[in-house]
Amino acid sequence: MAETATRSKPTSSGSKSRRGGTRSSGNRAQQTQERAALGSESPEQLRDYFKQMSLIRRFEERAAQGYTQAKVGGYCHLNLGEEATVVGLMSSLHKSDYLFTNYREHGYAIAKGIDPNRVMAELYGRTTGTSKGLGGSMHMFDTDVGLLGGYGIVGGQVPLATGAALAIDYRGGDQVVMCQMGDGTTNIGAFHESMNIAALWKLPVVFVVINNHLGMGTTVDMASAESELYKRAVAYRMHGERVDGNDVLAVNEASGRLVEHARKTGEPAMLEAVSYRMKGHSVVDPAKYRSSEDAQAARAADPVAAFRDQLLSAGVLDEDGASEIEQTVQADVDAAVAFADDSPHPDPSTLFDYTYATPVANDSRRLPADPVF
Amino acid sequence: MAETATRSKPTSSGSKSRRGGTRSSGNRAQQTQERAALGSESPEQLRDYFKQMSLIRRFEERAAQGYTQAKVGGYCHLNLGEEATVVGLMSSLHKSDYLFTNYREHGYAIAKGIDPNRVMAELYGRTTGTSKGLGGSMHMFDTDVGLLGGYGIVGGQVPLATGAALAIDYRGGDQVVMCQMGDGTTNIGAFHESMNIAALWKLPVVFVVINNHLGMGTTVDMASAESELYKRAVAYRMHGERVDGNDVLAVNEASGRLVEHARKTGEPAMLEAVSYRMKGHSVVDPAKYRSSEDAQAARAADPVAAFRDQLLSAGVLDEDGASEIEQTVQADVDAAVAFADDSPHPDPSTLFDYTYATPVANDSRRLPADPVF
Amino acid sequence: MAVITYRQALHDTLREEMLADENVFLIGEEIGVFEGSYKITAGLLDEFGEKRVRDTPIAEEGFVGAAVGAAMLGLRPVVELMTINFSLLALDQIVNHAAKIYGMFGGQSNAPMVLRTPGGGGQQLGATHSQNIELYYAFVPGLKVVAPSTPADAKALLKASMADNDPVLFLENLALYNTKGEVPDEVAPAEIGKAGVVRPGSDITIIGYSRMANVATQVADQLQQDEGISAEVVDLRSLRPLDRETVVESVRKTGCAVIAEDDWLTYGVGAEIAASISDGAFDYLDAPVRRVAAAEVPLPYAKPLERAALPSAESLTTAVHQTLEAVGHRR
Amino acid sequence: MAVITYRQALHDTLREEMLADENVFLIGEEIGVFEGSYKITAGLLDEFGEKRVRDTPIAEEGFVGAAVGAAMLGLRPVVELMTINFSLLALDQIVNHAAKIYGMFGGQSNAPMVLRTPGGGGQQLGATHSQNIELYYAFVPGLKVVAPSTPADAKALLKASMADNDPVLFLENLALYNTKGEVPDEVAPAEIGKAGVVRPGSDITIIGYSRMANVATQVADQLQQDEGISAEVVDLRSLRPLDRETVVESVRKTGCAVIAEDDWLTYGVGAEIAASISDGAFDYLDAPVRRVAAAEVPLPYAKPLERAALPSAESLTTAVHQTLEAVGHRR
Ligand SMILES: Cc1ncc(C[n+]2csc(CCOP(=O)(O)OP(=O)(O)O)c2C)c(N)n1
Ligand SMILES: Cc1ncc(C[n+]2csc(CCOP(=O)(O)OP(=O)(O)O)c2C)c(N)n1
Ligand SMILES: [Mg+2]
Ligand SMILES: [Mg+2]
Repeated sequence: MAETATRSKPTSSGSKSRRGGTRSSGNRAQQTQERAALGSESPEQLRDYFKQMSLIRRFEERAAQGYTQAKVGGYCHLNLGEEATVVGLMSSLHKSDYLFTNYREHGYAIAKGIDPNRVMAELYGRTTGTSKGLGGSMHMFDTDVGLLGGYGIVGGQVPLATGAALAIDYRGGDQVVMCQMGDGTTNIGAFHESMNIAALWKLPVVFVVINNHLGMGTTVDMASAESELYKRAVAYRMHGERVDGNDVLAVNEASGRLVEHARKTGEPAMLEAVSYRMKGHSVVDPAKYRSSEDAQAARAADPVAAFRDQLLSAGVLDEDGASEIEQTVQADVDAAVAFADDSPHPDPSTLFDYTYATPVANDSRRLPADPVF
Repeated sequence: MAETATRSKPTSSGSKSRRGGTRSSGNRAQQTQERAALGSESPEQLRDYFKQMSLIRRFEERAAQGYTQAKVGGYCHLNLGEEATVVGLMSSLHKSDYLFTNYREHGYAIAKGIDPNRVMAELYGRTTGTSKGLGGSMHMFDTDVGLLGGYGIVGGQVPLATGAALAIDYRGGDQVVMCQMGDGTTNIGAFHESMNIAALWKLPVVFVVINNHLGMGTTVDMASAESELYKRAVAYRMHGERVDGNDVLAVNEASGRLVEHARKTGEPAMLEAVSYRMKGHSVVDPAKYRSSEDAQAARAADPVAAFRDQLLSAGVLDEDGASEIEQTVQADVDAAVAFADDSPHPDPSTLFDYTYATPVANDSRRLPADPVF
Repeated sequence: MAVITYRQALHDTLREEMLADENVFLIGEEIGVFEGSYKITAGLLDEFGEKRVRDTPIAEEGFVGAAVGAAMLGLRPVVELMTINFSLLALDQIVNHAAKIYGMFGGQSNAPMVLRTPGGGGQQLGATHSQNIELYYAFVPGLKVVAPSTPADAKALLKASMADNDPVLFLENLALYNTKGEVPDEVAPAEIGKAGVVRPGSDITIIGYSRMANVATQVADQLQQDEGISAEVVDLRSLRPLDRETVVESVRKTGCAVIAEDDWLTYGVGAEIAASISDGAFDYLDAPVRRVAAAEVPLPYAKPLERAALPSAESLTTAVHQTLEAVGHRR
Repeated sequence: MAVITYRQALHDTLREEMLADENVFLIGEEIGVFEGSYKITAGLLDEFGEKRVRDTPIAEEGFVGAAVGAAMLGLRPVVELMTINFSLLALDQIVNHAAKIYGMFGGQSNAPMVLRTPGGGGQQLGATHSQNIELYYAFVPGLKVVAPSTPADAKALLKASMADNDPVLFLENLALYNTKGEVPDEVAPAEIGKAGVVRPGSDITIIGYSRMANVATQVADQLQQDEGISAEVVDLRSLRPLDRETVVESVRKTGCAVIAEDDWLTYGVGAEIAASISDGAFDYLDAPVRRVAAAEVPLPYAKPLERAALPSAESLTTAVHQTLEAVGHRR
């Protein structure tokens, strides 16, 4: 899917948000207007975006359920509310482009092209998972689609992504690296060091900041002296811009433009996508700290519902078509759960298989009760 | 000295460099003009600046000599070429204000008010030194004058200085913290984290970046994607400005303004002072990597010679007066060397005296040959 | 005397000390509005306000360093590092700065601060969120490191740490927060640098700290009950300074020892304990000192692998049995 | 066979491997224009250009992490960290990332890279610039740590490290750079994870690594010459994996051991060695294992204090004498 998705969008109106959907299905003239607001994307493409967004929505809801059922352990951070951003970003990348993310990456894994079965299996800690069950929710990886890892240390992925871009530059490849991170991540040292290095060495990496207004319970204003985060790019003479993260088309346009610029010139950029985290920081977080206005705004901004409405209004989709898509993704997610549940747990005998890539003498392979001698 | 030195300078012309000196002593009219270029400072004050700058110059030359004689060990980084910046900055602080620096701090220690004897004694590793000989060239400290340490880890002083400002804010004091650092330091994570924190929490700290064009052998352009370093303040909605670091009066004016602003409003700021490092990174560095233009520019910019000329041209000082000052500081430095040389080395029996402020049970006080039991 | 959780003991102590000394303030990520990742600081923002309970950006190096700087001016910051894994980001400020302030400047300044942080694995948090790296601090002169295992010790040691004029790394553990224990109404500050014999015995010595001291006690109780084995349990309580005397004295009596630790075996905290015992009880040891520790792998997420990798009551019991066998102990 | 310095051996190896494999590149602070703080990389920028010899900003976390990311795509970065003290700033990228890449994702990626960095004290560089914190790396599964003490070993181990598919911390030492030794014209890569008996003997085993392995050999030679004492010297060479067998085998023969290390004693590298010996040679040891290590203080600048704090040939000799006395060795 990713290969077909790179478009330049000359019809851009200058406004970065182009969502026009309303609940009323309206008359013919209104429909034409709504269609225009969707730009030049083909109906198939638009429906595919909707399908992907719906898939991520359902997937995450089931992930939460799996967590409640203790099928999923550890931490579990969801992309609920960020589906438009995720799909908009991923559809702007080539399959051969690389992606580094934080721990909130289930949706990215799916949209970059990993079979949802394997994503769910990773959450279930099974050998069929994206990381053979060794990573879990936070640490998905797939060489084939270029997902070079979800990382749990805030900011940890940023130097790595910069280094991947360095490797591309070193070899003269035409790939691009995308480095996803959260708003809270822009305050940590690794962000600064890497932005500087990427700009200094002109490395083909697009830093995407998902501004979901919160890092755990901390608002952007509480954490960042410059709360318009894209403006921080200026400290590195880097291009930065902000986009409405609830608008899949706007995200796709902006991201595609920056990615292709990076591909052509080797220059990095920073994109801030503004959306909402619909639920708590992770599945266990009831988010009591959240102001009711904020929670209300998050609900109102629901990008999946809005895009559905928009497609209906524009006549790209009718109620039946929408339901059909929703049933399909529901079935896909059910299948993923079944696949995960049926997959084998890793065997304890494999515990020491992945500590070193090159075997060496005297490596310790001792279990807790084993003696040293 | 520091208390008297806080001046607001309403005559500021808007230009940040106001050096007018030339080698020709000129006629009366020219002298008046030269005098005007010196602003409203009293002749005593101007002569005192010259004296301090000369003292630092001589002191550093003797420090280098001491190093060559193996009286001084470890690393030894000099302020040669940065005297105008050092004196301009320090004379804008109250004695009760706090200063944190990097390892290139001999001049700051002196200009903040520590007896040169004690500064030299520290270089000599004697008990009479600013840190009882435990710190050496990089680690001077004096509670009385508010020098809260020279630090050797690049950027390490920046969080500390921010924290000192936090303590002032917490207690409601009206002191200000100055945090000195080099150009190369603006690329490290701690800089970013601390600038953000200081701006976010509105802490009374002035971050001063000494842009001497080099971090060891690395030019600013090689290291910083934004080479106009003061512009980086914008990423934190912080005020930033640049000043000619070879102009003691300009530095004093800019620094005084930012310090007083911080004192009144509690708001941080960033000041970039541009000057040159006349010699190698440390005494042992022959600086072979340096371009001849750059080395030439550094020599030409000599702020001590220039300020001398300027005072002569303006009639604030005559040749005799200048020589007298030079002889005085020479004598001071000779005395410092004698003092250092005559001071006792720390006794090995004191090795364990400064590991813990609160004694505890079972603390290890073992020398290398001592058994554990 | 009340029975409260380890979490509650920490919370109460923080609150009491904040009431007693206005120079004490809390600083860290998500400790205020979010009430703490593990809810230790719940309610304190409301009670004391933003000045005393300071939520920070995600900037470990920056805010830990700020705490050091504030401590140098006489404030008494208590830093919460969300987990010890993230402390690596602040290590330079802790090891190169906090630990050196007193010595490097010849005693002119110091950094009276507490760094509270939990270690722990066993919750499927994966390789980067399950580490036990207290060794990084225990190794460093200028720091003190304490690691309480019970609510009462948590209170006594936190009090002592907050009263101390040096930087203290206060090790907590995710698995301990909900554990309960008796805490006297009045708790005196503990003496930092002292281990405790928390369960007397004569057949073997089991040494642990933090979570594994608890596991050691459970195992000892079980062994007594099931097999009549009398195990003495030493809880280190302080990793730096290390109370070698108490440990060695116990082993001189029992003649053998097993160390229980949550960190990796090779170079782990237990290495020093084993080395010290082998030295100090050289003439008394009837068998080599055994260490029960984590398998040396990046900890996997999947439960069966995680379970296999981490020390437990079972693995400790096995090691005790084997050691007793080696010394010819008759059940 | 030529006699060259340790510095030269490193330089030559880097150059040879760069010529042999264009995926190899050097990255670090001041390694190009400045030619390296300790001149290991002198001339390489001129020969290979900026792409292969990359000067970085002062941003340890950033450029080490960039090297990890580049290694994940198959490049073979050799990072120079100016001194091991500054490696603390990059620890998160090394411990939480480089060391975990292979395991955390189930073997799908890896980070073939070398982190070269010198430890060392004794040059009056003060508390923050004189540390020996190789322990921080030796402790971590997923990393390999080697510590050559001679020019020949430096070459053989650097070759092996550069050929290895895992991140290798390559420990150098300020005091070793100018030391000389014979290096064969053709050097095969060493086997990582193997210690070496570098001087055979029968009365006592002295174990060291990096600078202290050299000191151990000198002391052993001197003891032989002056007193006819036959000391066997084991050079660990690799700290992770650790070759316990070689160490223990030697001690089983000699019956006693002294460990010589530059780091702090408590929890230092020697603790694991002592624990391992006490375990593996339990029935052979005639006296407790002794450790000669640095005094546990932030290292002072002043020479008399620094000298008192650091291990030396004298302190090692004392410990050997005392150990031999304890075992009743007759001179
Ligand atoms: C270095 C570090 N510090 C703290 C944490 C704990 N933590 C995990 S997620 C998070 C908030 C991150 O916020 P943001 O970057 O906005 O990402 P989001 O969760 O909103 O996607 C924090 C503080 C961590 N994982 N790593
Ligand atoms: C974290 C860290 N990395 C590297 C070094 C080695 N180092 C010492 S000074 C220096 C250059 C600093 O340049 P700058 O900040 O411009 O200060 P200047 O020396 O010019 O005053 C470097 C790289 C260090 N001390 N700390
Ligand atoms: Mg966020
Ligand atoms: Mg500089």
